[in-house]
Amino acid sequence: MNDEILRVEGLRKEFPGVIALDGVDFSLRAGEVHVLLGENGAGKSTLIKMLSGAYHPDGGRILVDGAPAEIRTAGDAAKLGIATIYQEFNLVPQLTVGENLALGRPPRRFGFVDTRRMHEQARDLLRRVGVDVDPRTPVARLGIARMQMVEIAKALGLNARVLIMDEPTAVLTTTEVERLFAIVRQLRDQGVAIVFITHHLEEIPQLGDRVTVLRDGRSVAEVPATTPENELVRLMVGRPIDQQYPREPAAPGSPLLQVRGLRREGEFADVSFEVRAGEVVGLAGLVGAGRTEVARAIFGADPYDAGEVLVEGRPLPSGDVHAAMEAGLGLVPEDRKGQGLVLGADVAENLGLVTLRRASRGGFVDRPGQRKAAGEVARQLGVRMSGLTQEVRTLSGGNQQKIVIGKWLLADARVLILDEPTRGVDVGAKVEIYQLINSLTASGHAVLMISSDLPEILGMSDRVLVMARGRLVGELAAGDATQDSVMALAVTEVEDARVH
Amino acid sequence: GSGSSAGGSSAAGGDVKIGMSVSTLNNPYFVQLRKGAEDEAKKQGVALTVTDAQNDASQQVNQVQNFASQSMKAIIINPVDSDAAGPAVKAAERSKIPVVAVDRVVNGATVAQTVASDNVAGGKLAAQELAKQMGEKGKVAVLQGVPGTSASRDRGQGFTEGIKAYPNIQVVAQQPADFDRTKGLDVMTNLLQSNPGVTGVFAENDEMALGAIKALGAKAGKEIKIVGFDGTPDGLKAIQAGTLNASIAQQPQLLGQQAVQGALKAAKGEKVETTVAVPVKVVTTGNVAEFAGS
Amino acid sequence: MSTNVLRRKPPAAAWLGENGALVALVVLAAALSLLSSDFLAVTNLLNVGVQAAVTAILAFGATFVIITGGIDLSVGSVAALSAIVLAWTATDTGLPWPLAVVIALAVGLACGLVNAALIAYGKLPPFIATLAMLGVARGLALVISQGSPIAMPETVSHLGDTIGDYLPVPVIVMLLMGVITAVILNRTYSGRAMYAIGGNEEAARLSGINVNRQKLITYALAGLFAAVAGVVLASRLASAQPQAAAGYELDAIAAVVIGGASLSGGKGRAFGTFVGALILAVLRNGLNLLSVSAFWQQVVIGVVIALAVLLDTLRRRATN
Amino acid sequence: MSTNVLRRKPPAAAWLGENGALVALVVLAAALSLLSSDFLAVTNLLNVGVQAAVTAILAFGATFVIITGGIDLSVGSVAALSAIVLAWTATDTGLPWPLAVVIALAVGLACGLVNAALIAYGKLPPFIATLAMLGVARGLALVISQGSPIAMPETVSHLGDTIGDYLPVPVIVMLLMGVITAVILNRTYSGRAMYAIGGNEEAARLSGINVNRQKLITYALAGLFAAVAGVVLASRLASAQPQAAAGYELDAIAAVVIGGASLSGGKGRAFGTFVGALILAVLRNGLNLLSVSAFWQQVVIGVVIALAVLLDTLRRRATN
Ligand SMILES: Nc1ncnc2c1ncn2[C@@H]1O[C@H](COP(=O)(O)OP(=O)(O)OP(=O)(O)O)[C@@H](O)[C@H]1O
Ligand SMILES: Nc1ncnc2c1ncn2[C@@H]1O[C@H](COP(=O)(O)OP(=O)(O)OP(=O)(O)O)[C@@H](O)[C@H]1O
Ligand SMILES: [Mg+2]
Ligand SMILES: [Mg+2]
Repeated sequence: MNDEILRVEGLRKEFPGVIALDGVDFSLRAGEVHVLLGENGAGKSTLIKMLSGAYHPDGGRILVDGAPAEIRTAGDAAKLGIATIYQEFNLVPQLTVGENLALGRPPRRFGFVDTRRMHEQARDLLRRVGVDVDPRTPVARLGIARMQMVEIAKALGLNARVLIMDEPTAVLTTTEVERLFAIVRQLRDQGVAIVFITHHLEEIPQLGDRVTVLRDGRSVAEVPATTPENELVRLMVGRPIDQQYPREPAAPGSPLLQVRGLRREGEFADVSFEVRAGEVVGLAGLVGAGRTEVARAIFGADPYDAGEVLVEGRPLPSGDVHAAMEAGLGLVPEDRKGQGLVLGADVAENLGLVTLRRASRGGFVDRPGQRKAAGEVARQLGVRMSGLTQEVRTLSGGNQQKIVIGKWLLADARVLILDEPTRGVDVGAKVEIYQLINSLTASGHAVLMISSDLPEILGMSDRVLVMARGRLVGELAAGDATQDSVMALAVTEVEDARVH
Repeated sequence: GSGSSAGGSSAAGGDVKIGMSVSTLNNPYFVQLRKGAEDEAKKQGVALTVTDAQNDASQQVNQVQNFASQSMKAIIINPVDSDAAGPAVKAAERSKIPVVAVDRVVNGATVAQTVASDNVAGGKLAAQELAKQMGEKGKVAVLQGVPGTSASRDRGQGFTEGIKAYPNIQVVAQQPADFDRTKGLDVMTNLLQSNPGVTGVFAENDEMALGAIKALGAKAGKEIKIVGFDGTPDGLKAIQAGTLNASIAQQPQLLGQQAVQGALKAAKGEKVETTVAVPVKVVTTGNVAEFAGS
Repeated sequence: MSTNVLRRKPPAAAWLGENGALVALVVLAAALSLLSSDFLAVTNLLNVGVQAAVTAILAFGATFVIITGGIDLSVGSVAALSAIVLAWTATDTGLPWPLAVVIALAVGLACGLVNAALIAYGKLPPFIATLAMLGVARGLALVISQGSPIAMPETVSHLGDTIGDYLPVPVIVMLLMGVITAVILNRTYSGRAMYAIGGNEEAARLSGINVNRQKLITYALAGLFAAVAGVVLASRLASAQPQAAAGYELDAIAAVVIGGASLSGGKGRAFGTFVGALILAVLRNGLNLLSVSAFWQQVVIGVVIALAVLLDTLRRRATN
Repeated sequence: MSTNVLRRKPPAAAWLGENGALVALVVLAAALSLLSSDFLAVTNLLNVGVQAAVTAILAFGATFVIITGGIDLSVGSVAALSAIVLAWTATDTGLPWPLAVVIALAVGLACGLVNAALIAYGKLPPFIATLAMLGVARGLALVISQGSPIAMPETVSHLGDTIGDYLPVPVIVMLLMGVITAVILNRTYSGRAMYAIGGNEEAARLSGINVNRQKLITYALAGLFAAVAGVVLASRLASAQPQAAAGYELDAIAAVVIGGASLSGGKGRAFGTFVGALILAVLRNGLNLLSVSAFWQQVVIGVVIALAVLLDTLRRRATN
């Protein structure tokens, strides 16, 4: 098949202070997976938002089936058969999974919403993506990963000709990624055209047919998906990257963080481990293994029922973020939009949030000092922004993630817990973050890193802990940890600490 | 905390329960009215329950309904609005409970007795007194009450009618100040900007008059004559101080007292007069002493 | 992200958990029936129903708005305006009363549509748009009536009567409006869209929901319900008053929030609102029956409202 | 198809862009000075300042609350209660007046703390907690005063005077409170924390901000500011009235929202609130100067408020 469904010519989009797209060309054929590649802030999300009716272009044109198309609203896109999975979730937390799947187009009977049919359809869709949730569960109760799966199911339900996926794999673990790929391949074989955005370069040859590389709002190349990884990196970043995971192990010192017998009813049980000064400990597991819950409990974001958490030998009270921070803990949460960022505030404000207390004397904040520090760390992480006063809401997804990490880097926590720290971050910036982790551990700090990106866990951890069903099921030294050994542990059959 | 429930052991009332719904207690005038009623109830040994309708006609209907279900022997209603009180009174009628209206009449239903002083007549008196004080010539500003309330309507109407008799007096401005002292101050201040030549002020209640006095400063009561309405304690003090020239005193305590007497008689099935007119009086420096004592 | 355990509660407990205000209402009613022997009398309970009617109907309308994350301050004024228009057209213009009722409802609808237009297309914050309408509708009511109440024709005021001994029309209208609210919220496209808009407006928009059109419907419903409340109010009083229902907007919103809705949107149910309105009415009725002094009443009402909702939040925390 | 280049806006335009309400104020003032020759008189402008003072001070307090995403309906009642307490302690108990003022302010603070405790620890929705306080504070004011105004001692009421010919104390107090508000919001830890809490409460908590303690401070400030407003109000009249400032909560919130804050939190500035309060005061003053009929006033106020904010949103849309 070689029929072109969609074509974009010289597309331009400006925002106050930024030119997000400056002449992008791009074409999409039926039955292909077309990968969009580019650094954080290159304009990928902006491009697809103009195909889905979320934004309106300032210049250039979009052709669908060879005819110029005006896509002004989501409804227009739906009429043209374009469905989109956005980088930021577009779910209504208060509504159930079933209602979210049918959002805007619930099945009706005699003019009234047919709830029964809605839930039946939802069950089918959920089965297709292999997610085991009751369609009557409110979305607010799902973790990030399962929200992503619901988003995918929602887009599938539209039976579109063009399916756009903006970083769907950023929060998924290997198992879900494989399931997603199977679905995508099946759709492709049915003739659906797929636009796929990812920062995981290894996924490109597995799935893609063509790759369009964006740089600074321009399309700079269109290459086959078989192009070698370092060539893609060169096209995207402008320079090669020689070391993806530049971990420099430091000699482990005394235990900084000790967790003993931590348990919360229905969530996790018997969690005991320690993290020493100078160590990076990886925490792996399948989606829903309970890693996030454990991390939040350690940090005091949620209370726990039994066990204790000690920092430098001193026990912490349960459910007290403030005490945890005083003791030297820090947490980069997995949900940047919900828990990490004040979206309506600017870059400087967000970066200074954790250090606000420290920057205050007699109740007054040293705002110039705060801004200086913010500018410094933003530069280090290569945040692409129009300035420190840009509203965080308008940053690209990867750059938002850098802000969440940046504010904790400024905090100088003795033990930093990172939950999916590089979610949506481009390859170049990832290396910067790893380098910063190195310098933290080199100066005697400790890092507990949760990640669904297994290569990242393997590449950066000194030790790997594996969780399954709310329990710690094993520990592997860096040398013994491989994809297979970790996965073998992650699917161990243990008594489930979770209540269904 | 049943500060408004007055009861006593003395003879006449026995254990008669009477309910009284007052239009609002946010105004010293009605606080006075309640006091008159409570004092009389205590004297007569009547158990009097007073509720505050907060100037809301439908809340008043609710309260009268509630009285009926409490099997009161008589109900005194101080209507928020004369028309709107009709259905409430009808409901009481159905339960054979006599109703006495106080301060305002009830339209659309028959009450056993109406105890009232006439707001329209009071407005006319105010016009006459103000004209007299101004030497029957000059410019007048009127501070109106909450638009749409019966007190504002009737007093305004009486004043407008009354002032027509004086061709040399012009009403140059009429603005609402919602029966509120602060608003009286602000609105008077603003009116002075656009109408610096005003020599007389009629305020539809004493609260607004007191606000206007503040706005007028040293001119109050001297170059600029002010007439208020109600004869509240603060108003009377201002008359004594010479800052307020006159107020139309409605003797609210007397209204309350008469209403309780009427209700008690009606409760016992005795014959009552259909109307009791409590005199409205013009209070000026000359006679303020008579009122200040009560 | 919530960290709730996904444990299935027994249905009764789950239902109560969602209807916390009901517990407060029961506690309140029990306390009052102990304190006053008149409280549980059938006539008194009917009175409570009648007295709750206007607030409840306004609150049903406000429920739609609050679920979308908006607020409507104009409902009291719109009710007054509709009532005045009804009385005026039925008396002064001599139109047959059913037509006058239709015109009154149309006026409420129109006010709602103006609110909606300002909010959806003018991008005014709902607080400002409806605050403006609060003034405009009240002012128009005064202008039309020249500040005086207008007596309602006999025929219309039967809407405020009681059929037989135990069927007050206002209560019937209230229940009817409640059922309509529940059906709209739970069963119709617009109802579900309101939840979506309140929960995540951007998601709703990107899912193809015409957010502006749904807001139009939402505020129009609130205006229409306000008009119904105005008709009921005026019928009860046999008179339409320009100052009627002043300040009722806060009561209506309070009923909705006591009933479990959140002012940030996405949450709220017709039944909760109904219970919220009943709590307010029972409270006022009880204070009258107990002869609480007028000055203390406001204090008591405030304390009881706080306690009622506190009971709910504490209970919810205990079960979580 | 726009061909805009990225033009940097001149600083003045950028500043105006952030202060859209100021444009509305200027337009309004210009219109009024054309319609009424009295409007621009120095004495009249001072009057406007004095008349804005109470609303502005209440609104400054409400700004803190609204920035955190809350709402405070109790400010008017708390102002009245503080004023009554002041007059009562200064006259009936014979305490020296500075002490009486301190006690009055402490009462306002205490009301704010009760609101905060209900909201932060009782997890009541702010609407309900402060609605309860609206009733309680008003009721207490009535109970203490027995429903009658209490005269203020001469000494205190100088706070309502004008120093020389052109320095009304209420205006000075208003400006002072405005500066304090701006400093708290922009420079202090608590101020910055308020923005963070209003922007994303969970993110603020996970960044180590003690959300409950900051809410305590927020509502306490609102209560304190309300008490200051009450003292100013009572001083101006030389009398404290239990019904003073009734309904001012809506004015205060309107001033904050007109000034550019959002009721969903995270946004708001002291200067914007000040402009918002001035718009309301100018409007009322202008209507008096123009002798607009009582019935029409509410209509005009409503329309102008809507237009003022519409102007702002339209302008903002045009520049984006
Ligand atoms: N609403 C907006 N207002 C202002 N600037 C915006 C807005 N949306 C996007 N931008 C800017 O446009 C640029 C492109 O952003 P976009 O989200 O398209 O990047 P991306 O390629 O998707 O990056 P990432 O990989 O991080 O998701 C960024 O510099 C971003 O800050
Ligand atoms: N199998 C399950 N049974 C019951 N609840 C589950 C299950 N899996 C996940 N959950 C719930 O869903 C949420 C977990 O979401 P998420 O997918 O983010 O996993 P997680 O617990 O954060 O662990 P991880 O970080 O390892 O993925 C939690 O609220 C958890 O209670
Ligand atoms: Mg993106
Ligand atoms: Mg997780």
